[in-house]
Amino acid sequence: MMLDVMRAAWSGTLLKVENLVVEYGAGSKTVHAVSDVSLEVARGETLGLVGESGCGKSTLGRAILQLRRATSGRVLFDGEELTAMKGEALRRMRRRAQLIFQDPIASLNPRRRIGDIVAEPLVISGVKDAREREAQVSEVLSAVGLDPALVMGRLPHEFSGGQCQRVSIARALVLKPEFIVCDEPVSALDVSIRAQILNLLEEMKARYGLTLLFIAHDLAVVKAVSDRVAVMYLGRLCEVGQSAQLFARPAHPYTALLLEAIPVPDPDVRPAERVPAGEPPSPIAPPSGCRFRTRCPRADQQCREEIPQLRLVAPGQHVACHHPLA
Amino acid sequence: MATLELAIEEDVAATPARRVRRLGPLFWVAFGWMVVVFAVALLADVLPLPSPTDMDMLERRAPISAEHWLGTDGLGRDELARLVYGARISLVVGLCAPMIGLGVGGALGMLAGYFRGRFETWVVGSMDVLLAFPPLILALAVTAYLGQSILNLTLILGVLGIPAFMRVARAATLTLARREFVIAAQALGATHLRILLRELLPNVLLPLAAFFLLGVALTIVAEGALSFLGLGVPPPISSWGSMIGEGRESLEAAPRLAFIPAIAMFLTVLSFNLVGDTLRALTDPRQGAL
Amino acid sequence: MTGRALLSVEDVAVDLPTARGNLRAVDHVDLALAPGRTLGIVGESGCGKTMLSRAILQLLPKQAKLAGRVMFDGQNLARCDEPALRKLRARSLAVVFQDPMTSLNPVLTIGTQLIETLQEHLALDLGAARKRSAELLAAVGIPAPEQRLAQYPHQLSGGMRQRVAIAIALSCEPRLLIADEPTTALDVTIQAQILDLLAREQRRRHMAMILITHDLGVVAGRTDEVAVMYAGRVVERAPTQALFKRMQMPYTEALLGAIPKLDAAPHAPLPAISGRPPDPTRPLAGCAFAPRCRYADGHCASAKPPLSAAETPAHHYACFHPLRLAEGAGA
Amino acid sequence: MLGFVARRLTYLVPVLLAVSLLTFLIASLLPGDLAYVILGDQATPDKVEALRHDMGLDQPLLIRYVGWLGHILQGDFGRSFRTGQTVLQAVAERLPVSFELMILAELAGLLIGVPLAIVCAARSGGAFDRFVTSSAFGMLSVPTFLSAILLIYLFAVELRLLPATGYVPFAEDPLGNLRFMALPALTLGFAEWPGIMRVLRSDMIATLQEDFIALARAKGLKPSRILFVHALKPSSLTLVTVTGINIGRLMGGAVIVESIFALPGIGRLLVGAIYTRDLVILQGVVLLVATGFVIMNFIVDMLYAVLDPRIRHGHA
Repeated sequence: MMLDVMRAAWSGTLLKVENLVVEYGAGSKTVHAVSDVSLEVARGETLGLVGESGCGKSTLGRAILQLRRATSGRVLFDGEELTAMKGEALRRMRRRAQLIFQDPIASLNPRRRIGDIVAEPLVISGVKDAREREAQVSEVLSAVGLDPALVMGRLPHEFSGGQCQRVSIARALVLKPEFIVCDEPVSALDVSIRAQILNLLEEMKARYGLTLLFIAHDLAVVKAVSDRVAVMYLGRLCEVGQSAQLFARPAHPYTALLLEAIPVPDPDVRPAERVPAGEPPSPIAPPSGCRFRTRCPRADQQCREEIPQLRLVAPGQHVACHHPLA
Repeated sequence: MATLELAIEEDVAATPARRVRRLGPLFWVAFGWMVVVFAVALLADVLPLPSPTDMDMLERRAPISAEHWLGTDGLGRDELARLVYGARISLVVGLCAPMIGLGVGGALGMLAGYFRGRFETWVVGSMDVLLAFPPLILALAVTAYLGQSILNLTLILGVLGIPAFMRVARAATLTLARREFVIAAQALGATHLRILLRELLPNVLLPLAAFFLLGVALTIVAEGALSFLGLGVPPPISSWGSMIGEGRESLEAAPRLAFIPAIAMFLTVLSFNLVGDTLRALTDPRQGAL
Repeated sequence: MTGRALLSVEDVAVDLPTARGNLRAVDHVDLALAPGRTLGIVGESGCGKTMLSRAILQLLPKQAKLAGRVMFDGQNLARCDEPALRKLRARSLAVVFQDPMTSLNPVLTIGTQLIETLQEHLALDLGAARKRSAELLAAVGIPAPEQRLAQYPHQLSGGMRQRVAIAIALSCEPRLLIADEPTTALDVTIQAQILDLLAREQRRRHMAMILITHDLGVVAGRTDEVAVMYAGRVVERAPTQALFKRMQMPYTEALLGAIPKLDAAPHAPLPAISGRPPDPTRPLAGCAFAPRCRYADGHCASAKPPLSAAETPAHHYACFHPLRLAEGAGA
Repeated sequence: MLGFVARRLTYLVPVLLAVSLLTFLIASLLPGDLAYVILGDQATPDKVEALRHDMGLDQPLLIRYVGWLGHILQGDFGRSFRTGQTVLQAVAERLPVSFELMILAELAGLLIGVPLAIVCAARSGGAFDRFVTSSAFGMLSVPTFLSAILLIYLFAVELRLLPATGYVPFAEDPLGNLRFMALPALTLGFAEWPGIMRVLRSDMIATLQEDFIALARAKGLKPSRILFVHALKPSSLTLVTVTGINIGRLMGGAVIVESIFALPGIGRLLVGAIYTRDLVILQGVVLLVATGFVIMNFIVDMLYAVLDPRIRHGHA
């Protein structure tokens, strides 16, 4: 009994997104970037968020951190409603939730030294003592595998992409946040560097007890780090499930298509002979009903008329499809 | 642990890859000329020069002599003294007016590029209105009403420079504000003021500084043009523009009276252009300096 | 092999002068490709694979220096003058670049860009060229091809733009198509479509094809042979099956190992290669991979391993300590 | 495309209103009352007051502005109190001169600048490119009034080939007209070509490094087609914008050049109005010039859209 209570507290929900909608104007038209997305992230878990470019996954990540204001819906972080917060309160909350970007070089100010960049979060959060700041910066730089003495006085352009990404991770970690949104953190990196950074993220997660939202377009990368995976298509969630299960038995035709399309580095695995044609429609005028129906071999009249809702198809696996795969 | 091994393996190159950019001898010649003009203008009162406004009707258009190193002008005034004091006007107006543009235009541009929205529309719109007036014509019109004085001239030329500085600052801010390090600062809870001053300003300042030097060159030319037409600094104060204008009357008798200040002006403008352009090239994001 | 090769690259080196010194982008590379075959060139960014393809196409930047021979159908392309090259281009040698957004001219219509190629090489009149353009667009899977001719590149999606680029490349029935990272800028579902399209057209037209990519997964199922490049050199070259089954070069092994596998358990640490590729302006005396290689010893740091033959036919590698056959596959 | 034109047109209205307001404010708020100017030496406070009342100068600013704008919208820009000529008459008389001057100057600038830019871009880094680029840089630092007196000195004083000052209308004596126009147009053209050359050259060099140029070469197209069709069109976008901005500089330059060469154009009208403190003419001319400039820029914007289909279709 006691154990159960403790486990419940430990595995309690850290982040809860409820019916989040993000829309913004582009000229005279409206982009439906995120439409009615609900999800939960438990404390200590990594949720992978997968989708093709333009599906709204980055917008969702930024809307969670209130870097882009939602049109409607709520974001609850540790029980507090971020979407209702403003000014100083929001700024204080931000220290607990951080962000890592895709482009490691663009995410560092080219005219500031690495030491200043990593110390900036401490300055903003009011750590006045310069020596204490330096101690913390040294600690976190060592943690991400950089030699503080060698690195702190240099400018970002003196480093490679992989090293810059380490600096970004150090900056995100220096305030000891609970939650980090990783927005395609490895897609700009080469294969050999990518593996280093993925391993580092896993290590840091264990060391600092982090909860991660890991956004990527590469299913294999997402699987390598995630406990659960959410698949997004054109602003809506298609499928959410335990990663091993979701990859073994995808229930949504889109998840299946994504899996099939991944090139496998094995000459005996012949690539799928015929990948269905078609491309994602524009988020300015998404299709009615199920948004995937224009490319789905199983689509019928119902898919045209009714928006499918996420429902449980197997333990721990939700799918938004009228005709899920067996 | 794999990561710790990396700290040794993937260390940074032993010597930082400093961008060694050769500025070239021309840059330094131009810079040297700028220093000379500055020095002469600053020390004009100390230098052993005759008064630039004392007329000597007996010695009109006197040739070059030991007494008058560059001769005298149509009213018998010492050409060298007028040239040196003219440098003062060129520099005072040329430096002060772009300061106004830099301060006001730079701030407006950064704010517009960072906050976007209605504020940006207003700023850009009002700059468009200001730009609708051909600059020299507006300057002429305003001096006609305000009256000729160095202060008025500086103010007008300064205001006319605002739109250009606004454009440079706004363009730089727009591209920077979309960069992820600015979003990272927002995610850290940095205030707008902090982002503007600590993240954006250091990056916007260099292109603005380079443009400032080009602005100095443009202002010297504009002041020269107004004075040339007799609508710039009020006589008898000497300015290179008015000296060229006066020299034009005696182009056949003593072309030197027009050409000496012309050469001084050309060299100064060229120097500012050259130094500014070199700096601009260094800070051009296309060259990968950012 | 060389006797019936359509393309053979012989001892090609490309040097680029940069502000930081001379950059050896391609370091004495030998390759051969028979008609109708597909060669994959794999490497990480900066390994020289794109410069190699530009050297084959004779499209190097003006300041680059090219050494060695590029033999195409018995002709040394490096010695050809501009008019001779122009005759060969499009009809014999065609190319598809990485990003269709930048490789199509934004201010010309798709029709113009297709028709000009056809008119330049095939002496078609405007009507015939237009008709043929529409057929080509249909062949690469573009719906409503007639209407597309009047459209500009920005009016199409990324995948459609890449299809247009392929249609242009195929327009004069080339004998060799070089696809330089043709799917890197595209999404994974579109990537599969484009790779399929390329494979289909390659078979149908019996073209030779060079597929350049950073993704071992892309070459695995779609090429006959693979060359792996590192720091400007080809470090391993083999028929595709042999390469994946019996790889000899530790770099190839490490590259394959670093890719996350779909069938691996979640949170399994990846076998990462430490360090990063060497600075190409400061060439190393020994094997360029030695500083990152777990098998390296003093010899590797002082001498460059030559490209030597393995036990399996047509398999070459450049390493003093090749992986033992038993270990090769299971990295 | 129509939507684009409409959007730009609706933007013109507030800009033009603001331009008129600014012109009015400059003329009204700054010291130097019209009544004093008209009365000159005979100004006594009583007389000034009476005249101010007659002219409506004692009314609130806003009412005066609305009244003034109302007159302008009916085509009444006012009348010079010195010559009795209306502003429109004065401008109409001089406009052809300025217009001819500006067109000839821009033509001279383009004829020198564009071919040089293309040759330099095609052979960038070569000796010719370096020579032309540095001369252009030097020319940029020569103010208009400087090259004007240089040209006068050379062609009129030393060589005595062309007249330094004077004007005959084109209709009366076409050849004579061009002889009088040659030096002024060359002066302005000299100021124009370096800008044109630099902008087009650097854009062309950038364009020539684009992937689509590499593809055009890989397609085996003729170098001339690559240069003129594939490279020139996308590179000329900035040039068009710069030409638009240049119109303003050209108008300013025309003021100086017309004064130096004694051409009876708008510029001289303006300078004359300033010397004689003819504020009505001044105000009217400034407003007309600014309006013309705004409309010119609008036309340039449209031209930009014609050249760049991405703008036309509302992208970017």
